[in-house]
Amino acid sequence: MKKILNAPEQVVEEMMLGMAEAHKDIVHRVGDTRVLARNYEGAGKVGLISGGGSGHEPTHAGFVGQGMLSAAVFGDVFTSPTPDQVYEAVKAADKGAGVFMVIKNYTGDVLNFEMAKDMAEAEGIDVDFCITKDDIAVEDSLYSDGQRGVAGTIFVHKILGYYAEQGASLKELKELSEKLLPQMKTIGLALSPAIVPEQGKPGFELADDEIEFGIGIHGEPGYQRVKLQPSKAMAEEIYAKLRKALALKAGDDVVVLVNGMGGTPLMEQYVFVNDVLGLLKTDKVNAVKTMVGDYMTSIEMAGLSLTLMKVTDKAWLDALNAPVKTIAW
Amino acid sequence: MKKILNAPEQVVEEMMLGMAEAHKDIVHRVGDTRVLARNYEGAGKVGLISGGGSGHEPTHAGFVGQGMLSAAVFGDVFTSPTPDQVYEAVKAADKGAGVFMVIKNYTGDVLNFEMAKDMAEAEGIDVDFCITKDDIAVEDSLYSDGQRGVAGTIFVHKILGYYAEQGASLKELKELSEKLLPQMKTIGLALSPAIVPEQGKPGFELADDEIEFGIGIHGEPGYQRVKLQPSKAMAEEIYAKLRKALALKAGDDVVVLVNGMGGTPLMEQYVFVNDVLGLLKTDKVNAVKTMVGDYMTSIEMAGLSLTLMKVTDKAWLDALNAPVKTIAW
Amino acid sequence: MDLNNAQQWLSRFFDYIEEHKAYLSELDNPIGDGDHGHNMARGAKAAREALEATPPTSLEMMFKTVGMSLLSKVGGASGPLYGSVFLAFANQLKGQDEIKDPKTLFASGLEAIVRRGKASVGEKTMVDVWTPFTEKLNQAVSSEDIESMVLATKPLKATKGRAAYVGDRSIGHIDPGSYSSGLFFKAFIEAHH
Amino acid sequence: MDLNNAQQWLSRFFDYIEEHKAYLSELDNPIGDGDHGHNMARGAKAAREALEATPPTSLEMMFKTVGMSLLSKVGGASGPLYGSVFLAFANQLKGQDEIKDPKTLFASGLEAIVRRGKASVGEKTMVDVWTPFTEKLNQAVSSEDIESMVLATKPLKATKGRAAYVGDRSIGHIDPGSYSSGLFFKAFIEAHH
Ligand SMILES: Nc1ncnc2c1ncn2[C@@H]1O[C@H](COP(=O)(O)OP(=O)(O)O)[C@@H](O)[C@H]1O
Ligand SMILES: Nc1ncnc2c1ncn2[C@@H]1O[C@H](COP(=O)(O)OP(=O)(O)O)[C@@H](O)[C@H]1O
Ligand SMILES: [Mg+2]
Ligand SMILES: [Mg+2]
Ligand SMILES: [Mg+2]
Ligand SMILES: [Mg+2]
Repeated sequence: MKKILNAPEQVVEEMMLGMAEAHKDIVHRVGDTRVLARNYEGAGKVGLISGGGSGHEPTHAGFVGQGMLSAAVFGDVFTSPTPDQVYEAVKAADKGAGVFMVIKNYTGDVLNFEMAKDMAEAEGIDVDFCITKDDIAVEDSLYSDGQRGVAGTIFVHKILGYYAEQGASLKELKELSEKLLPQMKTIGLALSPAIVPEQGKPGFELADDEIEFGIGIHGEPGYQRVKLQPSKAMAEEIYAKLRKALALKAGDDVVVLVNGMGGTPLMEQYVFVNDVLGLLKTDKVNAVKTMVGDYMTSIEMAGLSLTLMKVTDKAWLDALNAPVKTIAW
Repeated sequence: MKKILNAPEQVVEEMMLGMAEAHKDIVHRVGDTRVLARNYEGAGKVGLISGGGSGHEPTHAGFVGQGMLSAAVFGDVFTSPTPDQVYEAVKAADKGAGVFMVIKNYTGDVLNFEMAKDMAEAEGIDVDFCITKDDIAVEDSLYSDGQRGVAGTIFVHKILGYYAEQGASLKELKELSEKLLPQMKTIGLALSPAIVPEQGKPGFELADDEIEFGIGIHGEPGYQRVKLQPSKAMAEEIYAKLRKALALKAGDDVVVLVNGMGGTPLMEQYVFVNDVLGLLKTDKVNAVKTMVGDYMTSIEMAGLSLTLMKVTDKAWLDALNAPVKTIAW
Repeated sequence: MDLNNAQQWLSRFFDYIEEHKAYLSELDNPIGDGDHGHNMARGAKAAREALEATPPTSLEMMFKTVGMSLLSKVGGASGPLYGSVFLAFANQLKGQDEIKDPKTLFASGLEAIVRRGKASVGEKTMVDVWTPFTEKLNQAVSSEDIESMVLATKPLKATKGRAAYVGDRSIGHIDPGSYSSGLFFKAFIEAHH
Repeated sequence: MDLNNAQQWLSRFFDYIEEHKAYLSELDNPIGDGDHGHNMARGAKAAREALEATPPTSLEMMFKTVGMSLLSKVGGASGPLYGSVFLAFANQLKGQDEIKDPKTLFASGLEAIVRRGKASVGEKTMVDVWTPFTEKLNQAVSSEDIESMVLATKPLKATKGRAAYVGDRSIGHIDPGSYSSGLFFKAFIEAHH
């Protein structure tokens, strides 16, 4: 394992310290917890928090700040945070109007965030949550556990964050999330695996000429291994599935997110987005906003994901475009 | 070679198309040239351009927009752009007040940009330029060719861009650049090499337990190969050289840039910046602004660089913090 | 089984976890994310330290201390699940200085797991060993019995937890959480007799 | 040497470049960025196409066409350097239908290289072959002479161009631009006699 670090078991702690110190104009660490909270007070507004295992930087802490998340919790690498730490984030985010939690659909995250909710409610803090499941790699799976929360989650952070800043209530955020979540779908692909520092070896293996479609942001297996193929073929494979899942038709407006997994340079991400935007043009689907870059990574995994969000309510686009003060949006 | 692309010789073209289409709210391609120019007109203001070989994304096109660069030229991967293309950028950037070129110190870049200057002046466009040489890996070399322009260059883009937007003249920008350039120093390190698509194989080799200090953004050899060591030791090695070169003392203000080379995840960059900020604290040097992320990459090379800029004029900090409308700042 | 005895049970369990740390994570590799051993070991270490810091004076206190340590240190899916088990045990044993009825005790743990995880039998989770073990508790249970319960998770297809992602490919692998639960049971019967 | 002859010279040079494309890039690897062959080949291809598109009717026109193609297609350091050489040649040969004085011609090329690149003899650049070759031009120059001029760049330490970055480690490697220049000279003497 070749990484820039001091001790594998110290990585999350030191990364947090680095983030807090480097961006002290935007965020601060809450005591000695695993929580980074925004400096912006947001008095009287609903607090919006998220979090999960580390290794997806800039997610989640990169999206903490005015107009987006109130706080983010860091779990160990690829391991969900513990209930007591999530509870710390809830307390930090609570400004009297309750706290809304954005949870990515992993059993561990769901269980730990739910326990934190129990703790918070026992202390009289109103808490509600939504669970993102934008990854459709495991298609029409009968069991909800099959669908993971991945890159689309940052749209939820941004749009809910905008409305929370506008003073939306816990109930309103919950309702909005129910409209929003079904409109975003994602599929990823990997060229090479990530290495969890404490494990020191790759989580999976791929031959030199192999790629895998549908792989998750923790290296969860995807739906198909194929020989390395041109960017355009990869774009077609993924786009076809997303289009079907969103029932896209000519005239629809979509937001496009090409998300780098950590080890794939922008050069490749832009070649890929060029192919994606070409396919959308052919179908007369309008890319009303396009984002390219590393937003929800899998440490140093090489690969990317494509997220399409159908804009069924124009206001969502304004919410996405509204300025924020965060590290990474 | 495992990359997301269609044809190695098409990478730059398709990447440009992808950038222009994805970010059409900010930039546009100039005809069928290798130039991306900002949509913002900036009438009557000095045009600021830069460019060089591709493979350093988001540099340079990511910094084109109001308040920063007027246009950027794309060379082939790791090969400087040709004079005719640089000349196209000059023409696109010229709004009547002349054009200032920020050139990174590589013989190829210098020769090609100088030829473009001759062409432009023949057409009656005033052109001046500065040459960035912030890389001190090749220390106190007698020959200027030894010092390369690397990540510090983005500070030049940002600060000159701010003053150009404020209406500074060609002469004023030149003078400012002469004050600015000596105050920024950079050293990089690499863990693994980049692969130029058209070459299909790594530009250099490093053993599994080896890193190299002082390596350039085209894989130019550095000054020392050592066994993999803790982040803190890497930070100490580089910081000591930068401190000496800038003659830093207690009370000095510096801007810190930890720049990822493309293949190194933010996790490692933040662990590293935590060590750097610790060293600055010990020396009572104030980090008045800290940036962390992939700004000037070397395709998928794993590694990073540390840039320190001594803030000898407080106005520079305001210039750095002024809002811009670009893809990547 | 008194406090003293129960402490032997837990320290035996923690020993087993540390011994099998690597193996548990290995089991988690093909069908999960390869961290179950590390997660459990982190929890065992924390629980041990907590018990040393404030030696428990009652069964309730002991299980509560361990439950809180696991909750705050393990994370993942197994953290809240094992944590809830121990908190349920603490509840069950309020004011008692002996474990008189193991079956009811383990039933309360199983009930907690199901309340949290919403898994039913056959979904390839620890529920698939907790259920048969609890049922069999009115008679003597041998470590062979436990091993076969754990092995019985091998042919199952996972529909809960991370293993659900691999779908059919989860078939043919032992469920790591069931294996660690097996160690918990094994430590119990050994401490018991 | 008339237009016809000069065209043979250049197409021979372009042939050599394509044949040695891989080798030139290899030479560029240890002391540069491994692209000299690719750069030159790209230029040769472009120049050929330009010459076919508009067949030159004069030496001036031919060298100008080639110079512009190299300038717009090669990039790197060698692009403007070779480009300037051909533009200088075009200048020299204005209105002439024959190359009467090769020495003056190559001197004008060398002069252009130095004006652009500001390198002096001994800095391990193409200047180190252009200088001796031009000097020797009043007598007959053999391909052996040229080879030894190219080889003579091997012991030099680079202080200009990319090779300067490796400092002492540039010693012991042939300079790629000098090698490609050697091919240019070789093609000349072969087309000449
Ligand atoms: N919904 C659930 N109900 C019961 N047990 C579960 C559930 N989901 C997962 N588990 C158990 O948790 C184990 C995995 O734990 P662990 O690897 O530590 O957490 P994670 O899966 O978050 O990495 C599985 O082997 C399974 O026995
Ligand atoms: N300042 C200079 N003067 C003359 N020739 C030079 C100079 N710098 C570089 N060269 C020549 O250019 C060659 C390298 O060309 P090339 O590899 O195509 O460009 P780059 O170095 O930009 O990749 C060197 O071998 C050297 O002969
Ligand atoms: Mg896990
Ligand atoms: Mg080059
Ligand atoms: Mg696991
Ligand atoms: Mg070269």
